Amino acid sequence: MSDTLTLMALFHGGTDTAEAIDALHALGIPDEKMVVITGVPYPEGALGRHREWLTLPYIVLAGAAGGLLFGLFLSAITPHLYRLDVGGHPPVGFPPTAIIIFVFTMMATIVSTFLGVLWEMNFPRFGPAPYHRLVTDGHLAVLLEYPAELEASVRQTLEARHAHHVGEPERVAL
Amino acid sequence: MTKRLSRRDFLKIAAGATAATGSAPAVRRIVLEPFARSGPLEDVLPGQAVWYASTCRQCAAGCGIVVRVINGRAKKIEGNPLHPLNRGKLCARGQAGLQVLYNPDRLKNAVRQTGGRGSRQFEPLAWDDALETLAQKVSSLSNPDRLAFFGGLMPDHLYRLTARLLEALGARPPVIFDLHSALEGRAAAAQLSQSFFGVPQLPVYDLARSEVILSFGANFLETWMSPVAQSYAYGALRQGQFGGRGFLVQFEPRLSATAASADEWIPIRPGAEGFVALGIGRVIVEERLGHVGSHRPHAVLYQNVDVREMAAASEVPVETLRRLARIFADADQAVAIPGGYLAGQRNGRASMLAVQALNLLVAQIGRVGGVFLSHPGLTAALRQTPPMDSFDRVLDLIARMKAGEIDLLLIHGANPVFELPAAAGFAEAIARVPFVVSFSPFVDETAVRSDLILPDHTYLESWGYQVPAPGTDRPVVSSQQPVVRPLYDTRATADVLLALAARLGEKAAVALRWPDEVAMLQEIASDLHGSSLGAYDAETLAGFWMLWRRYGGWWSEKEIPREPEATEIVEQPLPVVGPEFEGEPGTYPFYFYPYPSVALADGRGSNLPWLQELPDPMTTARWGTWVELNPETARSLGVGDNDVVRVVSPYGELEAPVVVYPGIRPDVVAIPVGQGHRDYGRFAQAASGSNPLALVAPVTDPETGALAWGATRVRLEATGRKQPLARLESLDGAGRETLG
Amino acid sequence: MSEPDRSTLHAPRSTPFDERLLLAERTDQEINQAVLQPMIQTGRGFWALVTVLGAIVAWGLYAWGYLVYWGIGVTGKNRPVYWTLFITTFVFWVGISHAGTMISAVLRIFKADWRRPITRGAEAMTAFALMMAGLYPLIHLGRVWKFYWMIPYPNNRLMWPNFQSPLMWDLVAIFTYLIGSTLYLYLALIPDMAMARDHTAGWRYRLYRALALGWRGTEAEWHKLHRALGIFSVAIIPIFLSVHSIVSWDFAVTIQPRWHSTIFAPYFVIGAVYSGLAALASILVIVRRGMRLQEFLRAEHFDALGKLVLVAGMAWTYFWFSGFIVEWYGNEPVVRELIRQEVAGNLAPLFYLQMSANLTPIGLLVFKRVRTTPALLLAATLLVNVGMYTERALIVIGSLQRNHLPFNWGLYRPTWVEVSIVAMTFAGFTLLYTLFSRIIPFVPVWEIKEGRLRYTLRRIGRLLVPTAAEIE
Amino acid sequence: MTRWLLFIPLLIVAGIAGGVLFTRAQVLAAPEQPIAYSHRAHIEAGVQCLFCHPSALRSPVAGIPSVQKCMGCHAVIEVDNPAIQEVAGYWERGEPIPWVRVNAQPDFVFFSHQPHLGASLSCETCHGDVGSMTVARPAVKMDMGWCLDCHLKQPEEKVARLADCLACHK
Amino acid sequence: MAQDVKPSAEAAPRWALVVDLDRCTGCQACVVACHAENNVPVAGEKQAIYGRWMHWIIIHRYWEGEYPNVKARFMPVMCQQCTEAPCEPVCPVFATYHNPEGLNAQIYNRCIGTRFCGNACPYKVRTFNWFQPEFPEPLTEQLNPDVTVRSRGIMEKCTFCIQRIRRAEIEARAEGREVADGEIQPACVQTCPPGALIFGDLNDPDSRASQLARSHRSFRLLEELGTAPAVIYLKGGEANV
Repeated sequence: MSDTLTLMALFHGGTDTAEAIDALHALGIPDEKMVVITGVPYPEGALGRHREWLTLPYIVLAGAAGGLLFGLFLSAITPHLYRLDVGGHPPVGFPPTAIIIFVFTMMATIVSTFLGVLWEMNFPRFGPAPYHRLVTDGHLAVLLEYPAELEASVRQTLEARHAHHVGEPERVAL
Repeated sequence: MTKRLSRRDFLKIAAGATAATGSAPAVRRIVLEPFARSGPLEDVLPGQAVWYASTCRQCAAGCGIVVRVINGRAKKIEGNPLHPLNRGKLCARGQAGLQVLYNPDRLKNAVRQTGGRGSRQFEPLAWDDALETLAQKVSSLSNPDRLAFFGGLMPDHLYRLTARLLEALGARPPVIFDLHSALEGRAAAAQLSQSFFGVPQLPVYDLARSEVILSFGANFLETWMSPVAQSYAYGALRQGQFGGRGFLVQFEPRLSATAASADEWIPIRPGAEGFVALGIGRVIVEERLGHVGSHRPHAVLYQNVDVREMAAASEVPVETLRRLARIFADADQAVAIPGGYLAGQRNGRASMLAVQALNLLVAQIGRVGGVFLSHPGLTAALRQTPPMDSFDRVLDLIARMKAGEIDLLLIHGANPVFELPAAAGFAEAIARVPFVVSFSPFVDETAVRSDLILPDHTYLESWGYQVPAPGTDRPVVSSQQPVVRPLYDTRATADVLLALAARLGEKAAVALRWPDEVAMLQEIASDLHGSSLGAYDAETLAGFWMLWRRYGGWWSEKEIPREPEATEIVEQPLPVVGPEFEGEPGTYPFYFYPYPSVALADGRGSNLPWLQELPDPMTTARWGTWVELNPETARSLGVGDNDVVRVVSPYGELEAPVVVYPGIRPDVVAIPVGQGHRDYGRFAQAASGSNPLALVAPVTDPETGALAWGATRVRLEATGRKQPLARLESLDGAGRETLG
Repeated sequence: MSEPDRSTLHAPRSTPFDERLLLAERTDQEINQAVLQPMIQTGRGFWALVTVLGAIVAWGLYAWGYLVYWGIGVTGKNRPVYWTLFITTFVFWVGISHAGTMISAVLRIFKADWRRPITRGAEAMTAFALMMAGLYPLIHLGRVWKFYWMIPYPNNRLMWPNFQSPLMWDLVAIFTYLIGSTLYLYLALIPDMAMARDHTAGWRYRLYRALALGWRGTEAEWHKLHRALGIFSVAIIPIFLSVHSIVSWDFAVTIQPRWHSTIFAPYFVIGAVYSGLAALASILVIVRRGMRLQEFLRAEHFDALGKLVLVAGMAWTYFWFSGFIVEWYGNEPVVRELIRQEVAGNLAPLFYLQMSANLTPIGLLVFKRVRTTPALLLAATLLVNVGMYTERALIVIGSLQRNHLPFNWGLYRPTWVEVSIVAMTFAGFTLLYTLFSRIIPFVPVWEIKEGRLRYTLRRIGRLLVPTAAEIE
Repeated sequence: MTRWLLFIPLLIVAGIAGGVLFTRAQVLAAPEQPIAYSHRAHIEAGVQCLFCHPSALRSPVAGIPSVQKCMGCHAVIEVDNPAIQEVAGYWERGEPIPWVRVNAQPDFVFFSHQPHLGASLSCETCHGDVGSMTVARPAVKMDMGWCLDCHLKQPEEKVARLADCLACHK
Repeated sequence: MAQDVKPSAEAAPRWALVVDLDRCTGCQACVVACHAENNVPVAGEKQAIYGRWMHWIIIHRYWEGEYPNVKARFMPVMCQQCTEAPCEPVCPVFATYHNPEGLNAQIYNRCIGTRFCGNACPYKVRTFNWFQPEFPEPLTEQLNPDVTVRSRGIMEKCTFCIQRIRRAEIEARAEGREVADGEIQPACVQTCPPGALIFGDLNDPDSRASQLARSHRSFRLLEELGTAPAVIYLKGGEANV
């Protein structure tokens, strides 16, 4: 294809946005070329787009496994590094081991979830990115990329759906 | 090398190996060394413990001790395992001796009190000047009789020196009094022996091998006579011979630790012990109990005794008397002990006589498990022990001081201002004496009232010897040697006296001819050299002297019993004398019972933190004075634990918190002696407490002249204040063992 | 977005739905402002409060220094009462911390919509309470400068901590819970940080920008955030259960009479929830007043919260009774003694205070009027926390005063040091919370907006009924 | 913005490392002695360790020889050496020489030379090659890890006793 | 280096203390002996009133009955050196543990002062250093160099005089022999005048301690708790056979 243009449009309501997106699909602009930015989490598919796949669960599972192993090391291995008997207990007893393993597993789960999700959103990212402050005031922004020849029809489509601030996306330092 | 090793091995001793009865075949090994006066022993290594044998001076018993010394510092006191008296054992007070040595409140040199007596402003004084002043004071006496020496718990050699010196100067012999001995009734006991056996020597009661013991006010496990030896014997009495178990009956108005350990405690009316003894004796005679005929010749003793009267007077039911009489008479070994509390009554001698007579009656005098006298053997020569002076000599001295007949007063080893009943007026009397010199290592109440303090060494720094009284089943002398070099610029009083004599010259110098203390001791010890009896001997005198120090004394290898002979006094009927008390029963309804604390003894221990913190066995209280009341008494008075009451006697009053004490007669009020120091160091002064001697009437038993410290009546007044007492036990726990 | 049909807005303001309508008629912008305004304009009152709290904290720190310098002896502890107010307050704070997750995680899972405005307040409470709780294991150490020996790190001594010790379980559990709740709080905060970033300037802008991590609000971000929060809510519930169980085992694993009990874990957990929810209610009432959040924190929230407290209270009573009856009936000597000490002995005043302060609110909260009237609710919930604190004191201190050997019993008297340090943590908590409320949007704006999406008002007959859409 | 954050852990690590090195240097530094005493000189002169530190054989501490001991030899040997004259000075004044202790164990550790020499360890094992030191300084940082290192290498049947905390802690 | 130490690699003794209540007279000699041997500080009146005393061995005194038929009994109580010690597992830093000789060890310089062991101990025989102990000069001269002087914030308790045990063992090993029965005597045992305390090895059936432990009079304190103490009491008031 020839050169592509990027453009951002703001909408008032979800309905308009959804219709606009459908229209753009009709114009042959795929989902990958569109980014919808909202101040409110819209329910899955409210804007007629399919969900994307996540690696987060795997990260979490891996983290949990790591935590479990660490807990196992602390509660079951370290007592043998310097053997000291206490209160007639065996060096490694089930209940304490269970507790330690459990807690460390959970700790790792939590931490890996957090880091995982940051990693997935590749945060922190403070660099300038296409964005508009009105988003957090309830406007919905659609950022789209399309071949130059569709220029007119795209704009026309957007106008029809009460889009405003249509134009070159301003790159805001986030 | 080999030579040294062999010498070292020579006195490798097995602690407790000498144990006669049932204790472990212990082989804990320590090496005893003689103390070197200059330079370290050539084979003492840094960081290695050395043991020196010496003698405990915490009370008059004279137990042998060994002291663990590391790098020239005493670290621990233990009983001397070789010593036949205490056999490696030691009591709490003996253990605490270290804190006498290392007491932070010791005087570091001779001082003069600059701001006048009681000002507590001391300025250091060079020993030469001190001696000069002293010599000058002595020689400037218009009449040697105006010199008085007040002694307390003195080592025997020092007493000999003093006596000789005073004699040479033409002064009267030293007055010896210490409260602890008085509370033990040593003076009275000695006089009893004098009249009963013809020798003024304290009898030994063979507790270990006795089956039945009737103890009349003898708290022999805590503070009476020789507690360690007696406790050791008690152990044997309990679990000693072949599972046999002796039977112990304690007659006491207050349940002491001894009574607690007894099989039977009979809370007896104060002063009525004699009646009980007479009653029991009478029963034995009447019912012809015991060994056939043994009592016949003694029937006369009890001819004017009526059992019912005795029972009534002592509030001990006749049945009890009969029962005990049977038990006592039927036993093969049985002994009756006239204790210290008897001597503290105005009928003391009569009561003690009655008790001692019981031993005669059942023919236990000189028998195994009966009553002995310690055999002097070769030690006889050394036994110029201080006579246990009775209280009337003290009163006499006080009178002379008050009358201004004393110009120079020397005080050693005693703290009369604290120890004497306040009403005796020593404090006022001493103010009338122009010049007072104290030899106390501490600034105690008496030292504060003196012009000069020439501090003696503490006993772990000094030489000496002592013949234990009452001693044990064989001739014994305990020797005393320094275990560390003197910490401070103090000086042995013996050396001071010797130096003084030298300065005075003339008869004094002749009488006290020795260059120093040690020379004198060597001479004395030499009396024992070459005896076959001894546990050891050496070819040379020097060798003997070394062993004498190593062993910590001299004693015979084996037991030498000495059977006392009863004098004719026991052929007349025994006197029946009732007690008398100071104070009207109407206004002063309670008998006052001051008793020596197991921790502080008569108060000399109260500057030692360990002893201050030591719980009283019965009340578990410490760091203070308390008033023991029978629960019933407390209830009627509307007071409980920790409520402060005022105890008032005709002679004084004090305030102290109450301990509700189930083991005391409702008509008796008991207060431990020992607290209430105004001087005598930070620990003694820190403790909240007061001195019960403020209440005691300065009266004596006319027969013995001993202080009748139990002959005062008091009344109680609730103050409405509360003062928590440092108890070990929880009051909420209410003395229960379990909650079951 | 479902804009309610304008005609209904002029309905009279008396029907209970008006309050909901209030939000419904606000634009997002207005909501942002409503949240941001009180944060930004701080009155004199605020600074006065901060100063006072700061002073108390400073004094507490001095007391702590005093304690470290002179030794534990400056507290009222003795033998046998080795643990006292410090551990009591520790247990109390850990308890408080439980409501946070209770609300946000459990309710998020059950999609209880009324949770939305109060989740953040709850999570913040958890985090801060835990910070305060976390201080005590340090404060009560005899040699606090050696605390790091409890941290497992390789060393040439080959020595590791003893993981058989409940204190180690405590350490890791509390730490985990602190991390968990803090991250949880922060994660849900990111979109609001972005919102704040877009509406502020100056230092606040820089702060929010940093905290927003460059959030834009793309669908992908929202989606991932939701997933993460979902996992969090699931993961944090077992932690929150385990933490207080472990705290209870500090006591239950010893053979100290009264402590040695199997019911302790659930009993402590439910007690924690009870006190935590109550504390949350009190805090919300106060913050609502202080920050003029009446629009967001409304009667129905307090009503629901009140019901939860009520239920927790009943559950607590049940657990307390089932513990007590066994002890009472068993009549085991020491326990009998302990019970006597509480019911008729020297602890009686505290015991009856505890029981009345814990049971009365249950009676009160039955009435909707109490639940929905801030003042009354505040009174009731404060009462609960007085009761729960006393209860912890009785468990920790009361039990230690008695043991198998009556000879060893003891009594405990608190000293100024302990009181100051305890006061320090209360002031510290309040201080953190106050500052927090001025820096962080107290109500989770995006969650409210999300909730708003789902409401429509339907007219049924003469009634205006809110209906929520059943969407994922 | 984020780059700054990176520095914090770096600083911490650097701080810790620096601290460790510093303390180590402190521990292993040779203390200032009142008299320039050289171990090397004496060892080279053929003096055995145990000649001056005999108590190591039978007592917990090796001990520092008394002035008397020094003068035992130096009354005749090296008398004109200024250092020796200093020693003589102490001897005449009857003062002990204020030697500064080189190897010390903390108060909570029980250490006795006797059993270690009994186990036929040589002095050098722990004190390093003192013979080559002019001024004695600690050869190793005598910490618990160092002790254990040796104790755990002992024969199996002894390890239980030697690894027991109470073997060294009092 | 994972070095797993077997607790009984050598034939380890099991030290035990037998307390013959029939001999005990409550004389408190053991208390002072312990203070002297183990550098046990003195609390002072104010602290003692508040239950802050430091004795490692105390003598309980129990009352029975009412006046005049009242009886008092003594019971020395020191660390019972439990086999199943409740105080051990609760320590987060292994400051207290069970040593191969069956002793309940307390490593002072490892202690961080959680006082958890104090709560766990049913006998309440552990004492805590509430303040920095004071030994006004020159009382410091007395301190036993074989025993640590504990600082503030540390738990301490009876050790059966571990320093004496160790010294005897080192001596014996140096001379290539076994430690003889009775050779080891804790300070309290050494001094006890009536010989109420006997120390010995329970694993040696002939030691005096284990003989006495087999007596029909023997019982253990709070036996029902199952802590299996190494301190064995002999009931008072009756003959041995």
